[in-house]
Amino acid sequence: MTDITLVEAVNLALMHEMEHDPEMVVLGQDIGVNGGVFRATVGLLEKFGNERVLDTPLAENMIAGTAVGMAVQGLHPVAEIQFMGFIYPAIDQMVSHASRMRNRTRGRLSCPMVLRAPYGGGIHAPEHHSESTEAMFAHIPGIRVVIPSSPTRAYGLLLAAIRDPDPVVFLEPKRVYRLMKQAVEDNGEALPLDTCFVLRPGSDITLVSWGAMLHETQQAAEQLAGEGIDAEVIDLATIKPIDMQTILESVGRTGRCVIVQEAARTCSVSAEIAARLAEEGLMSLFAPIRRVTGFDTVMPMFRLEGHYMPGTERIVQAVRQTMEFA
Amino acid sequence: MTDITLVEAVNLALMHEMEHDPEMVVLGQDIGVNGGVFRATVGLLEKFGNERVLDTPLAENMIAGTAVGMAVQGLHPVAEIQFMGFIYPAIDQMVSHASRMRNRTRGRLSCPMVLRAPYGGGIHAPEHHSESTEAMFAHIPGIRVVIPSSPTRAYGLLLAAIRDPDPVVFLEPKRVYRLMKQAVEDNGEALPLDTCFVLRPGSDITLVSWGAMLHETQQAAEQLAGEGIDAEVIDLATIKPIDMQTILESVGRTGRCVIVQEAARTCSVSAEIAARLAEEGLMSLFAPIRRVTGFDTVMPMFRLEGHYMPGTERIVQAVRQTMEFA
Amino acid sequence: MNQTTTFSVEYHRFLRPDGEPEGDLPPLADDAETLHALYKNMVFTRLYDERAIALQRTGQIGTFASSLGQEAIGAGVGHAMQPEDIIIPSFRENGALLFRRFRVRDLLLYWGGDERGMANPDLGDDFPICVPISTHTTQAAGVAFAIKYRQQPRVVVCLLGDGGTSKGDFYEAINLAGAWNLPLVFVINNNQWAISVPRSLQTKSETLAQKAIAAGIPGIQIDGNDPIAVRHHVAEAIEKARGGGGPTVIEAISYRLCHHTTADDATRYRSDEELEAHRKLDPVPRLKRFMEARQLWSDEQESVLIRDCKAEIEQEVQHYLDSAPPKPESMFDWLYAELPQELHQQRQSLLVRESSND
Amino acid sequence: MNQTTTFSVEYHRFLRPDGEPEGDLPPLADDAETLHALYKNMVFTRLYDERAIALQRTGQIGTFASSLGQEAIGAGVGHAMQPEDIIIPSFRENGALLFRRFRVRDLLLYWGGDERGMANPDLGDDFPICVPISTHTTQAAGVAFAIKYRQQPRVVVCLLGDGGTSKGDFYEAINLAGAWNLPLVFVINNNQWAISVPRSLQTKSETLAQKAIAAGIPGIQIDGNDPIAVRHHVAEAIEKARGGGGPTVIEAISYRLCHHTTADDATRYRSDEELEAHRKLDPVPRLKRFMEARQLWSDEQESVLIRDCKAEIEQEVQHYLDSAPPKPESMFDWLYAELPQELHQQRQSLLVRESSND
Ligand SMILES: Cc1ncc(C[n+]2csc(CCOP(=O)(O)OP(=O)(O)O)c2C)c(N)n1
Ligand SMILES: Cc1ncc(C[n+]2csc(CCOP(=O)(O)OP(=O)(O)O)c2C)c(N)n1
Ligand SMILES: [Mg+2]
Ligand SMILES: [Mg+2]
Repeated sequence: MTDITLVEAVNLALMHEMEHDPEMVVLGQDIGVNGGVFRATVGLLEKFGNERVLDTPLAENMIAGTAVGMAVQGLHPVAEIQFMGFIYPAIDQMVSHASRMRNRTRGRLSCPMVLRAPYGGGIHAPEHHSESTEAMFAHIPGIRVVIPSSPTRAYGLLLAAIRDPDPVVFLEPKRVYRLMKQAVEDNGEALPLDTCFVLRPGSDITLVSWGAMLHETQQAAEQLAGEGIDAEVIDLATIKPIDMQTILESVGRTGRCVIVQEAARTCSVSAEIAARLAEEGLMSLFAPIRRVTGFDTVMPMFRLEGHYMPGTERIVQAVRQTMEFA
Repeated sequence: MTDITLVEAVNLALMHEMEHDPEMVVLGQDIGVNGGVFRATVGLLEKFGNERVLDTPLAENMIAGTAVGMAVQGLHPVAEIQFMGFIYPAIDQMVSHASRMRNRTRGRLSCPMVLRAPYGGGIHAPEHHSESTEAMFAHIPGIRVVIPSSPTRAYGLLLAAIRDPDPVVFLEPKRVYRLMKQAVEDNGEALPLDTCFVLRPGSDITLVSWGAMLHETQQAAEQLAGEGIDAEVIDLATIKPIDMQTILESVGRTGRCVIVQEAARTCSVSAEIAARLAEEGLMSLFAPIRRVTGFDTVMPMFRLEGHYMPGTERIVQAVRQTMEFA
Repeated sequence: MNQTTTFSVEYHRFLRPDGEPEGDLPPLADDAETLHALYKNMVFTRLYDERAIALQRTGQIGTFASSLGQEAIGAGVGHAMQPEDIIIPSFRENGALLFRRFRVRDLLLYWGGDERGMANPDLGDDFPICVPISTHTTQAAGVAFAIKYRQQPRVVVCLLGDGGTSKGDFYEAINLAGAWNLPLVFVINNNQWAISVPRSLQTKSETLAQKAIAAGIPGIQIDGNDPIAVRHHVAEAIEKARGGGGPTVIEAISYRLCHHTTADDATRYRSDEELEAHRKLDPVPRLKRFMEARQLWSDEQESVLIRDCKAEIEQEVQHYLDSAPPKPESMFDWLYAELPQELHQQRQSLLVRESSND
Repeated sequence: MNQTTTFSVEYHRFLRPDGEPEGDLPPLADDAETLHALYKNMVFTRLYDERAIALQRTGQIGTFASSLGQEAIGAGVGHAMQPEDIIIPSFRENGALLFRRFRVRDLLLYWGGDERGMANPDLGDDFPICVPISTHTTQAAGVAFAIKYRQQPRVVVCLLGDGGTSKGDFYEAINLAGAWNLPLVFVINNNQWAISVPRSLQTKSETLAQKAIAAGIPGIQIDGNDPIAVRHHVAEAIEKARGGGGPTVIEAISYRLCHHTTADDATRYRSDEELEAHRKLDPVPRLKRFMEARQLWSDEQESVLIRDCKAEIEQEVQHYLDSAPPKPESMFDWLYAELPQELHQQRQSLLVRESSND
C-alpha cells in the first residue's frame, strides 16, 4: 500500500471496479490511449481494451446521452467530461432523462450512470477550465452529486457512485488532484454516499466545506486552534442529497457556522445549507451564519483567480467575526 | 386602454419595442405565422415581416447561440424557448458566452439579448412542459433573470429586459398567462429591473414570492387578514440580482418571513433569500424562516401536479406556524 | 489537383397512392398475413387516435398527438422489428408502440398525465415516450452500444420527426452510430411540419436522408405512406444492422393530416388545399385497395376488423377510466432506488397534508 | 419507383508538397505581393508560436496552443478576408488573428490569463478566442444574420477544428446558415487530431466537407498546407457569400505538427513515423520553394524577414511583460454595463481585502 494522489485514487477505483464489474465501461474524450488529460483513466485501455474504454467523438451532449442509453440498458457507464466548463451541453440529458428514467417508468427502467468531471480553479488553467457550478446539478431532483476532497474519499466515494443504482455526478477538485498523498488500500470498499465526514472535531464553531476548499478550511482551523478557537470541520462530500443531520447536530453543539465554497454565491450549495440552518437550527445559533464563497462574478482568467477564490485568510476572518458576535 | 392578460401584455411589449427599435428582432419556434404556441408573438410577423420575425429550425442551443451572435453584433434579439423544459440545451450559450462577452472583452463587445420562456406548472400540460428551474439561471453570474407576475409587470419588465444592455432570461408564468386581466397602458414605460415590488403592505409577517405563486401567496394573505394576521407580500420580480434591501427592510419590520416558490427546494432562489436573511437579518427574526416550495422531486405528470405545487393552504399553514413561534 | 467524391440518396416506393403497384414488389407483398397485420395496425391506430381525441375533448386525458395519415410508418416499423429489438420512440409513434407491447390503456395513462403509463413490465427494454425532441437519439446510440457490447442479436430502432433532424442531438447520434458501427436504425417521420414550421424552413437540404452522409452512413428516402415500402426497407435496414452491417437513416415521407396535437390549430398556418392534396396519399385506403385488387380483403373483413378494433379500444378505455388514481407519494417512491434521508421529511409532509385534506 | 439524388465533394490543390505547381494556377500565384504577405504571415506566426512556447516554459504565460504546420490556413484565411469582414475564431488560429488586428501582445495577454487580451478596441467586431469547442459556430450564424439584416457587404468567417465538427453546435450552425442563406464561411482546420483522438474516431464520414451536404450547402476539401489553395478557395467562398450566394464549408486538410497545447504530450498517442511523414507536407517550405523557383524570393529576403519578425515579436513580448497587472476589482467592473446593487458589497469586500493585504 503506497501513498497515492487523488487522481491516482480515482484511477485505482476505476481499475478496481472495471475488474470486478463486467458491465462497467468508461467513455469520454482522450480517456483511451492518452489516459485522460489528467491521467485519471491511464492504463484502463491497455487492461480492458477498446470495447470497454471508449474514446468518443467530441460532443458532451452525446457523451451524456450515450451514457444514459447504456445505463438504462443495464451497463454501468462512467463518462468523463474533460472539464466542468464543458459540462453544460450534458445538463439536458441529466435533468430531462438521467434523473427521470426510474420515476417516469415507475421503476421499470433506471439509469445507473456516473458523470465524472474535474472542476474548480487554482491551477492557472485557460478560460473555461476553472468552473465550480455544482449548484446547477444539486438543484436537479433524482440525481446525486458527490465531491471527494482527499485520495481516500475519492477512492471510496467513486466506488460508491459507480455502484449506486441511480445517476451520480462526480466532481473531482482538480487542484487537489496532486496536492497531497494518502495511503489508500485497494480493498474495494465503498464509502457511504449521502453522508458528511467530520474531519476535525471541535466545539466552538462548525466549518462546512467540500472539494478543494476543504484544504483552506482545514488550514484555517489549524490557525484558529492557535488562537484558541476550536473549529469542527465537516466535509459535505455528498452535495446532493445533503446530510443535514450531521451539520445540525454539530451546529447544535457549537452554535456557530461558517460555510466555505469556491463557487459563486447566489443559489449555491452554501445557500441551501444556510437556509436549512435558518429553518431548522435557528434557535441554536449564537451568531449569524457566514458564507465564504466565490464572488457572483464570472470566474476570472487566471491572473485574477487568486483574488476570486476564498483563501485561508478570508475563512479565518469570517470565523473570527462569527466568534466575536455577541 | 382595455384590460388585457399577461400573455397579451407580453405581446404588447414586443409590439411596442419592435415598432420603436429597428435593431430588435424576435426568433424562435412557431413564433411567426403561428404567433407562438401561447400566442405571445401573434401579429408580429404580419406587422414586421419575416426579416425581423424569424421562425427557426428546431434547435434550442442554436436559438441561444444565434441570439448571442446577433446581440454581440448590436441587434436586440428576443429569443423564445417554447417551454422551459426545453431550455437546457441553451444553458451552455448563456453560461459560457452570453454572460461573459462583456467581461471577457472588457466592454469591447456585449450581449443585449433576451431569452424568453413560459415556465411553471398548473395547466395540465404534458411531461416536460411544467418546469421551474429558474435557480439554475440565477446561479449564473453576468445575466439577469426576470419573472413577471401580472400583466402590468409583464409589460414593463419585458420592455426593461429588451432595453437592458446585458443578457436577460425572462420567464413567464404560463399559468398566469390568461388567469387575470389588468388595464395596461401602451406607453412604452419600462419598470425598473433589480427591484422588488411590494404588492401588499403588512406589519406581521413578510411573504416573498414570484411568478405564478404570488397568486396563492396573495390569496393566503387575504385569508390571513381574516384571521387578524397582516402579511406584507413582496413580488421578487427580478430573481437575479436580488433586491435584498427591500426584503431586509420588510423583515426588519415584521420579524418573520415565509418564502414561497413553485420550484424544487434545494439550491433554489428561496434558499438564497433565506441564507441572506440568516446572514444579514438574523437579529430581526422572531421566528425561523420558512420556505414553502415544490418538493425535491421530478415535477410529476399532471395528475399529481396539484400535490406538488404549493397551494394557498400550505402557505397559510406555514404563516400560522411562523406566527405561533414564540 | 482536383478529385471528386460522390454520394447518393435513393428514394423507394412500391405502391402508388391509388394502391397500384409500380415495379417489382418484394415478397411480403404476397404474404396475406403480413398485409393483414399491417392493415390491422393502421386501422386500429386510426381508431385509437380518434378515440383519444374524443377523450381529450371531454377532459379525460390531456394534450394528445395523433398520427393521422402517418400510420404506415408505425405499422411498417412495428412489423419489421423483432420482439427482442428495442424501440426508442418520440411521441407520435402510436402505431409502432401498439404493434409492440404498449397497450391503449398504457398510452392513455401517459397522455392522461400518469407515469404509470410507461411502467408496464411487459414493455421490456422498450423506451418510454420521449417529449424533448431528439434527446432520445443519443440514448439510442448508448442502448445500441450495450447490445453490441453484449453481442446480442438485437437492433435498436429510434423514431423521430422532420423537425427532430434539426437538433444537434440527432447529428451527434448518427455520427456516433457511424463511428461505432452500431446496430441502430433511425426512422424519420417526415410529416412535413414541425408544429407550424414547414420542412422547407428546417433545412436547405434537398432530402432529410442525405443528413446521413454527414455521418458517413447510408441514408434512404421512402414513401412513408406506402406500408409495403416502409415494412420492406425498415426490415432490410434492421436485418443489415443485426448482421453487423451498421446503422441506417430512413426518411419516410408522409404528411400530418391532423393538427400537431389537440392543443394546436393547424388552420392557422397551412392551407386547406395542401391538406386536401395530401389526403389523396393516405396510406390506409392505399393498402386496402392493393389488398382488394388481389382479393386479399373483403368488405366483410373490413367491418369485422373495425368492430373488433373498436371493441378492444373500448375495453382498454374502460380499463383506463377505471384505473385507481396515482398515489401522491409516488412522486417520491420512484425517484431513487432508495429514498434519501432528507426526502423522508418532504414525503411525510405530503402525506400529512393529504390526510388532513380528507 | 426508384429515384437517386447525388451529391459531391471536390478536393483542390495547386501546389504539391515540394512546391511544384500542378494544373492551372489561379491569378494570385503570379502576384508577388500576395505571396509575400502569405509567406510573411506564416513565418511570423511560426516565430510567434515558438516564442510563446518559450514564455510558457518559463512560466510567463499559461497553457498555449501552437499552430505549427497549419500556418497556411491562418495565412490564407487572413489574407482572403476584407478588413470589414468578421472573424469568429476558435483558439488555434494564431496566423489568421495576426493577419487581422490582433497583436502579439493581445494574444499573450490572453494566454497569460488576462481578459484584456481580447479588449483591444482596434479589433472592431472580430470575436474573441473561443475555448468551448464549436460553441462559436451558432454565434457566427447570428452575426451573419445581423450583417444580412443590415444589408452590409460583409462576410463572417468561422474557424474550427476537425474535432469541432462532431459537436451538434456545428451541425445546427451550418443548417441555419443554409436555411437562412447567410453570408458565412466555415473553415475547418482538419489537423487530423483532436488532442489524442484521431480523425478516424471522430466520424465515419470519408471527408469532413461532406458534412455540408446535411445542411444542403456546398462543402469542399482543399489541401490546407497549400497556401495558394487556401487563399484562393477561401476568397472564392467569401466573395460568393458577399454576393448573396450563401454559406460554404471548407475542409482544409493539414496536420498538427505540434503537441495539442503546451499541456499535452503527443508522443503518448501518436507515432514518430506519422509525424515525420507529415513534416514533409509543411506549408512554409512549400510556398518558399514555389517562390524561389519563380525568382520571387531570395535568401536575403528570408533573413531580413526573419530578423524583422523576431524584432517585432520581441517588442511585443516586452509590451506584454511590461503590462501593469489587472485590477482585481475588474472582475466586477465589466460584468454588467452597470454593477447591480447587490454586487457593490462583494466588490467592496474584495477591495478591503486587497488593501489589507498591502
Ligand atoms: C427540444 C424541444 N423543443 C421544442 C419542443 C416543442 N415541440 C413539440 S413537438 C414539436 C415539433 C416537432 O416536429 P417534428 O420533429 O417534425 O415531429 P412531429 O411533431 O411533426 O411528429 C415541438 C417544437 C419539444 N418537445 N422539444
Ligand atoms: C466543448 C469542449 N469540450 C472539450 C474541450 C477540451 N478540448 C480542447 S481542444 C480539444 C480538441 C479539439 O480538437 P479540434 O477541434 O480538432 O481542434 P484542434 O485542437 O485540433 O485545433 C478538446 C477536446 C473543449 N475545449 N471544449
Ligand atoms: Mg414533423
Ligand atoms: Mg484537430
